[in-house]
Amino acid sequence: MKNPDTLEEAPAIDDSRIRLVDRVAIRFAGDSGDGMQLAGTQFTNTSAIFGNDVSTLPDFPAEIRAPAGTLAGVSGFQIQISSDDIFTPGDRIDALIAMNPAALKANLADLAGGGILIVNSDEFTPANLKRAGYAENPLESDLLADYRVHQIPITTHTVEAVKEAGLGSKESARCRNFYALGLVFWLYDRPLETTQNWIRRKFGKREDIARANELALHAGYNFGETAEMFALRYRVEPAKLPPGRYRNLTGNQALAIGLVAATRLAKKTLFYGSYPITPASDILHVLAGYKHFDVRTFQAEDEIAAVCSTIGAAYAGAIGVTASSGPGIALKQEAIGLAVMTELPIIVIDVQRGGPSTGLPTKTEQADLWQAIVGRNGECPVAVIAPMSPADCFEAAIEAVRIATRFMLPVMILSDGYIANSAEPWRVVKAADLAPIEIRHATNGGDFKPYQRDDHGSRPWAIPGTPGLEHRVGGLEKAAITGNVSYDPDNHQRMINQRADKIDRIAHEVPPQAVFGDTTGDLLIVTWGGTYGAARTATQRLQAQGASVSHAHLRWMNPFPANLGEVLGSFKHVLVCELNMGQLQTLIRGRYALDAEGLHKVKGRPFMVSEIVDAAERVLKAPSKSTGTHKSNGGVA
Amino acid sequence: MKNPDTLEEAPAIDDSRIRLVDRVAIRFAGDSGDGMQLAGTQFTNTSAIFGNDVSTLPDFPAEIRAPAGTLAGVSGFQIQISSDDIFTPGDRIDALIAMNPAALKANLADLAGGGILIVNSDEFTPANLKRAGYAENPLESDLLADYRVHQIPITTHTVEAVKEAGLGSKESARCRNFYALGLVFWLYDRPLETTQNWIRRKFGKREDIARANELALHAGYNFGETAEMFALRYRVEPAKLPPGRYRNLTGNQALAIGLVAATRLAKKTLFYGSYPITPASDILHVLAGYKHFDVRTFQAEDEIAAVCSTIGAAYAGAIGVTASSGPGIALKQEAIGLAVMTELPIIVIDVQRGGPSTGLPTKTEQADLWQAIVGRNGECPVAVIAPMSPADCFEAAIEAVRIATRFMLPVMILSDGYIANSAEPWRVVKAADLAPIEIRHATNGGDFKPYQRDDHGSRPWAIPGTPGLEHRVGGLEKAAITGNVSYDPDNHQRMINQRADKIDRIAHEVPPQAVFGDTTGDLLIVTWGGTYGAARTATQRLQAQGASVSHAHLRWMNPFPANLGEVLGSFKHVLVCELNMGQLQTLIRGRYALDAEGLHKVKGRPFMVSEIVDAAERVLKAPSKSTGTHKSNGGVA
Amino acid sequence: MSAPLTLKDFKSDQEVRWCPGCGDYAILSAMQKALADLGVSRENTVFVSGIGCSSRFPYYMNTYGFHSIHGRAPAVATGVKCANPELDVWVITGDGDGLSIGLGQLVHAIRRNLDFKIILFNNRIYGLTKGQYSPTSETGKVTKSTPDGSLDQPLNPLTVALASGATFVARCVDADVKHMQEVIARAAAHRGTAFVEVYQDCNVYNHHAFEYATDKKQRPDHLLYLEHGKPMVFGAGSDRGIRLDGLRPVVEKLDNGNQDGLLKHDESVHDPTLAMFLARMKHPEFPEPVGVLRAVSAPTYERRLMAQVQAAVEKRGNGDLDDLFNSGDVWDAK
Amino acid sequence: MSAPLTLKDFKSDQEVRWCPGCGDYAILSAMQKALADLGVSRENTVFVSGIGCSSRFPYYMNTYGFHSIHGRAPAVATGVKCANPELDVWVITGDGDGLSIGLGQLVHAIRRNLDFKIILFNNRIYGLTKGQYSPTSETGKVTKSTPDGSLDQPLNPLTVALASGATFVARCVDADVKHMQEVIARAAAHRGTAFVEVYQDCNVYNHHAFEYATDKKQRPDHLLYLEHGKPMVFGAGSDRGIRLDGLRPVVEKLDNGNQDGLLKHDESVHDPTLAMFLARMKHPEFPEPVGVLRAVSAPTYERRLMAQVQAAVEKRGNGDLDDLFNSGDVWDAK
Ligand SMILES: Cc1ncc(C[n+]2csc(CCOP(=O)(O)OP(=O)(O)O)c2C)c(N)n1
Ligand SMILES: Cc1ncc(C[n+]2csc(CCOP(=O)(O)OP(=O)(O)O)c2C)c(N)n1
Ligand code: SF4
Ligand code: SF4
Ligand SMILES: [Mg+2]
Ligand SMILES: [Mg+2]
Repeated sequence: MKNPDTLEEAPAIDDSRIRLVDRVAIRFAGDSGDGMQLAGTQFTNTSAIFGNDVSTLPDFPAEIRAPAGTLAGVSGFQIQISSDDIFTPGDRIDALIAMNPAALKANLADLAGGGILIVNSDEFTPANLKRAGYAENPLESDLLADYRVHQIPITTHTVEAVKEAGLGSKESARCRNFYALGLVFWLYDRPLETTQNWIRRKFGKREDIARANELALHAGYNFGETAEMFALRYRVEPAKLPPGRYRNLTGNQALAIGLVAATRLAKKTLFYGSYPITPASDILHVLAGYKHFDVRTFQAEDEIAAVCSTIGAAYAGAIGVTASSGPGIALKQEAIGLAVMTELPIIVIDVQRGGPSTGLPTKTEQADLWQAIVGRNGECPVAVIAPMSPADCFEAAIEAVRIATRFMLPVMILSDGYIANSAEPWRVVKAADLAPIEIRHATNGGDFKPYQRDDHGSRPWAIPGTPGLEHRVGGLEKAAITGNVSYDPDNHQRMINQRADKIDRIAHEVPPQAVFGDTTGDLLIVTWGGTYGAARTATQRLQAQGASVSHAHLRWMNPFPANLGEVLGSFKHVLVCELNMGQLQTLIRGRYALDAEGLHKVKGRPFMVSEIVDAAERVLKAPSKSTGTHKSNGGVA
Repeated sequence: MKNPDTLEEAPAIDDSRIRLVDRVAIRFAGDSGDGMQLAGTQFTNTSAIFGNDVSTLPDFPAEIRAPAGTLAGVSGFQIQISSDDIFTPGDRIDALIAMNPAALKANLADLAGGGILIVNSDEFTPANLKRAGYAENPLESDLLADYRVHQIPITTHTVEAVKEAGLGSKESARCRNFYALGLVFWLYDRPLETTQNWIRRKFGKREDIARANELALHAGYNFGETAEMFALRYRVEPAKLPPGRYRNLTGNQALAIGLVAATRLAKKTLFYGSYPITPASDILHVLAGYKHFDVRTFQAEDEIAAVCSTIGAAYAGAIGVTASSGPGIALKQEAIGLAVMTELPIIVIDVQRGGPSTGLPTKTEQADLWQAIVGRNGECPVAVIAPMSPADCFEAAIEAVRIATRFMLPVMILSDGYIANSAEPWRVVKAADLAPIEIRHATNGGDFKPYQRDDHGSRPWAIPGTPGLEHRVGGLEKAAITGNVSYDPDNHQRMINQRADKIDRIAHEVPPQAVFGDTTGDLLIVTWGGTYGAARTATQRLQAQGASVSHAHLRWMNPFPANLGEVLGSFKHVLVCELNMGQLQTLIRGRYALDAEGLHKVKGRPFMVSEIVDAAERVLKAPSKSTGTHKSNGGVA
Repeated sequence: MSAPLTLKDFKSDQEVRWCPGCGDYAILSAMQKALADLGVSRENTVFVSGIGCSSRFPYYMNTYGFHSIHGRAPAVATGVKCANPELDVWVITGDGDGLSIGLGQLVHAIRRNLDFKIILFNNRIYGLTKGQYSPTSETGKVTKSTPDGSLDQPLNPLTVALASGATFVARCVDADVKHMQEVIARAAAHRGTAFVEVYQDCNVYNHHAFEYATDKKQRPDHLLYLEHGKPMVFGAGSDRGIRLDGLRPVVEKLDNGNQDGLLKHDESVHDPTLAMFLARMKHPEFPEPVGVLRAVSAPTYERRLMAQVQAAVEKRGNGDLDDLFNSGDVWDAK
Repeated sequence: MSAPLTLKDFKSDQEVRWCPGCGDYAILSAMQKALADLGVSRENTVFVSGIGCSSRFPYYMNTYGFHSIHGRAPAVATGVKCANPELDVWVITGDGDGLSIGLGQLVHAIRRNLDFKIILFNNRIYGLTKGQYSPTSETGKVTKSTPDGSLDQPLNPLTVALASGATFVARCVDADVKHMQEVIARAAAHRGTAFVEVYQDCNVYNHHAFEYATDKKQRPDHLLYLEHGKPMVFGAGSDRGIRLDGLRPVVEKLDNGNQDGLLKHDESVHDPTLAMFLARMKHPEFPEPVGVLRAVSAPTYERRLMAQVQAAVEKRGNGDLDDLFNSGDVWDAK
């Protein structure tokens, strides 16, 4: 085995074996302890830096460590890389790396026919096969006949390769994810440099581990090069991304950075009060590292305290932000009502996961839309924005802060587990290019009226410490203008109207609804949030087939853009695709009294492009607008 | 002054002065300390026992005791009595008893022109006038020119009348509500007996107080008889109620009694876990007195503990019930999701009040419909029933328990502050006439499957203590059949469908939607909950005018009755009247893609009949189905 | 500088809406007087409350005020203090608000030692919802919700505060306004969470619950006025004292006023044993201590938070957005 | 009667999904063994938990089980016991579940003295959410959410339980399975709320947090095994003991094993001062007590509730629906 030090540059390429392809989707799968998330992330970063567009889908179990070798313990990471714009991690995968029988069993169905299957044959022991629920060894059956199977004793190779680093046998075997990664790097003709740097940075203090991982990485790469096991290699050329500097961001990272940026743009302090919950906790973890931006993070004792502290911070003049997932947002609703009544600007992030109840904590879903828009007592409107992709979270955070402070109300950001954890390239912006967020606090001006509205319909933000503005707010209905407690019937109606009116005004502040494709036609596909990518790709595919299909993706969920009714009305059919049982669909029908159809899925997974294409084709074949097949609100069809 | 003991029988009536009328609406108004709720309740009971149909509207301040004499401290009680069926306390009042200037100021606007106004002139002192915000004394101005004003020094008369009872002067003056009541009894020709009995029961132990109140009552009555101040008296003949025994019930009382009945019908124990909140607390107070029915009441430390204890009780085999108002229901939502996931039968009562946030705690509103049906994380359906009147709460409670136990899911009962506190005659049923609620618990039968469904789609209710049925439930997604934790994508979809399916099946268990009036026509007025009465009366009035108007009142809000779409589709216009900004309207539009219009009001008060009549007439005049004038979900027009 | 503020300056323009005779009035004026005496500024003072009769308090103070939701005032106040540590923040809560629904918020705020003052109005009843038993109601309490008597053991507010690590714990009674003002002033001077229980009469739903402690005649026999460093003496003629017997307090009749061997109060000892055991002294067995049970110094949450921010800035420089945007693995597309 | 149940009979058919090496395994088998030894029936036993790694516990017990929501297990268990007082109910919670979000539920359940047993798995970290600091983490704890160290003072679970009026309070460590079984058996025998803290190792996010107490060599020096009525002695050769100095404990080196003057443990004394002060003994200054700190008897909530029901039936007769319907002012319409 060659000394990896001499291998710093990629070995000369035998170009004849490399086939150029537009895009390829790969999935690393193994036990939770196998380091698959790491391998996937490294492949992603390398490809992104190489210049591809990338889209990822991590998928891990809810247990910290489910029993080794079981189906419950399988952890997967899917990446699609492309020389074009892509919007999804891919419906089917072109290559699967299965580190044990359970990983094979859990993932094989997604591998395209004729796809590459790399298995770690060391792990196909009778005990592991049994744990995975295989009655016979699939490697010895014809179950895999459709695939290009490569059985490699990855563990054995790895242990052998890293010997000179002097680790124990258990630690040596742990390097096998880098071996697998090295092999896949070879197969897809990627440079090793990014990962090598990462290893150095990460394990700098443990030279032996760093060395072993490097050795494993190179051993995998070299195995590909020398074993003549693979007839072909593939290369995906860099995408023609708009020029600029890029970095990969997950949705949670992008939200954190966006919030810091927004706060700076507003010349404010960021207060972040939160209680840990999957998949929102990472926002807290990231923000806790930004104290030098005067970010003040507060891990509260529960979600109620988290949101209440946020309201207190907003009252005292900070940008107050709280985040949770579905069950935690449910707990925050009473207090969000208080922020609505006191008209204080707070940001509430809901990183949605599978529900109801504790549900599927690590899986994605879009079933909190109703909860966000109308799930509180009384007439209690908040503004709701749903970022459409991981990188879009940056922009959404800034917009949320801008709207919250301008209209003095809570803004909810509806992210989801898919957006939160998957990564995509984000074009680095220049701070100086971002529009400042102007905030005018009330100042002492004689007779202060805490509920006197400005030309946005907003009441003044008067913060404690300002002489002359002493006033009292609270959750009882407020008298218009003075803000005193009022039980007056007409005042109540007036205030309810004024709070609603602020939401309506936002519709004129946000961009009108855009349409991808013709603005009139047979079918408009409507989506929101993380379903953007699959729907956009499906629309492209349908348009390429000549179908009269367009796509409208909503970002502001409350209010809807002012022109949405018009947009929807210009198509014969409207198909709302969402990862729930018809929540946006019902709202659109309710709002525009229009027979929108729906494609619904609640399987803890994003849409596949093909699912949307199929549904669209079905709708297009229908003779006319089909009559509503709606069932009760519990189960809209 | 005569000895009241000799007055046990009503004095001979000078019939020539008595005018027969069909219905009359009266309001007692005074300071919170004036005992107006008591006077109102006595007038109601007497009239009900006399045989009238009655409908009441109590209205009291949120403070325990706001400062005496101020507008904030005014407490009112309105009663309409009728010789016909009536459904509302009346839009305008025929007589107002104002015990002080603030009561006059707060209530005068509702007095019909030419109406009777009785004021306690003793209280029209400069200080009280100032507290009420009167610049000049209205009794000396021409502000009251339109009314038949009777100034009576009620306090002076009372103190004088009760002298012989030997109370102190403060206590003597406290009897003035009985004086006023006696006077009104005379005016409307009611017997004193019921109130006299009540006084004896209530103050039995304080002979002096009992005596004083009796003296005051009779003094008021006699003043009417002798003073010649009133040109006419009025009599409302008994209504032709269906024969049977009657008693007056408020909605909260009826819920409590209905729950006890349901539990007995199911041969179960009632567990009631609740945390006090206006206007739901009385249910707890009433149930706490029913321990001899094996009712186990539990005042929890908060709403979350209340609902969770209820879930635990249901798990252990009791009928578990919890209640709150809007803010408390918001807090319960996370746990309601747990009951949905574990498929346990609990009853959640939401006695709605003005919102959002703390809002208007003592005022009525119907703005928690969305919260009830869709206000939780994930796809989390519960069944929702809304009683239409105080007495209907009895039936609704029984139905809720029946459906919850049959379908193994939470049922929410949406009451409101108006229904909860106002009273109407309830026709006493015989226990033997009520259909039993059959509950079959799982019993040991070999291989127990906790999520195997029966022909209602329900899982078995297997209660701890039963050998062989040991099983585990929880909030993580359950595997179909076995109930084990499952993260399987297809299983998740399947379970979501099955939970929704149960709701859909209920639609076939509940009565089809009935229509009052023709089943096809120009306009269908749609209502739910406490707006029933005003809409029914309005419809009667419109029909009498020859308009093609019918009325459909919904009781089951989720699911909608199976035939609702058909019913709605048979009218040119649909007008949804509700005390919110369009929640049912949006759900109906969303479900049936039909351009239902809306009449919305959020003033902490029920609809007036005239408001609905006016809205209906406007709609009928419109050329055709008007296009949706909907605004954002925050503020549906 | 403008003229010093008086009690009147701390009165808001809102009508006070408690029942006539409610103990809340006394607390309100003690607070207004104490703040005037302390010379604090209105604009720097914030009252945060939950829900309950007691929680209406902020409306009547001519300062900043936040009448929040049931039980959550300490959390709201936490946000206020983290956003602006310079403000003087008071939390007003009741026995239901603070010890029932809001117990978690109360305890966690205390253990963080945020620099705000918590006044808990203990009337041993839910006033605003018209008279249900509360977490401080005695077992067996007959109320609307417990016609046969309540079943739970009461919580002792001072014990709860001490178990949460409160750095300042005190008690006073609504009927002794002067003493209440002193206690308020002491709380105001404390750096960190100050917890003050006030015995408050709800004369509508739980009248005379504390008569033994408020009635002028009975008071001396039933209250132990604590003074730092002084022996624990009480009784009409200062004729009785508290002695330690192993781990238990004993009431001792003083021999001719001889105070030798009596327990001396030490509010500043770090170990909370003494304070805990004072907190547990209950009528009628013992006189009930009023005054400051514990006052120890410890760094506050918000100061330490700001120190972390400061340290981060010192170490990494004042955060620069462009640095933040460009951190991690970046690459250029042309 | 069928054959007595064994440890195996209490294992459910579900795969145990904790990390290899997690302290939860030891607690699980101690519980299974203890229940088998106690001879309880599976069908009468109910485990109720919240959310957290620890709260997965019920899935692994072949009894009735309820994995509820975060922090609310005591409330769910309250309903179970009120509906059916005959059941043996165990509440499983974690330091986050029970002391953070669920503190209110925990304290209020304890003060009611419901007859169930609470086992709090204290690993001083949030395990399931991957390692944030918890209410029992030491101040300055560096975790994912507190890269610069946490700021709050930790709560002491035993102090919290005692301040809530717990009638039974105990502690044990995951590494001493035999002692843990004994404690579990004692808890099971108690009538009323039993509160047991278990030091539990989260070997992924907070490994060795309790090494001083679990490591075989260090254990004798750092743990004080409490025995009712016995002097408090600890150390490898039982060479040290605890003496009282005023209100404070002192460690004393024993003179030739002479135990005179040492504090004697009394778990049954009603005044909680001793238990409170044992609870506050902290490593490294003191050995930490394990075993039963307090066990006193008091009527349970559900028994008293049932007694009220009984009394009502006796007084008013078994409720009759027709009587109920016809009560109040009724009248007849013809
Ligand atoms: C979420 C919620 N639950 C319940 C209530 C009803 N409620 C208002 S105040 C209160 C209790 C108040 O008791 P306490 O804190 O002792 O205050 P007091 O009125 O006695 O001063 C309750 C239960 C509410 N407003 N909000
Ligand atoms: C309402 C809600 N908030 C937050 C969470 C996320 N969550 C799950 S477990 C947990 C903490 C668990 O800590 P602990 O109780 O100490 O249990 P451990 O995992 O350490 O055994 C949190 C915050 C949740 N599931 N539900
Ligand atoms: S009800 Fe009690 S606590 Fe509330 S204002 Fe009246 S007297 Fe005070
Ligand atoms: S994360 Fe910690 S507590 Fe949770 S299972 Fe793993 S070792 Fe145990
Ligand atoms: Mg109180
Ligand atoms: Mg833990």
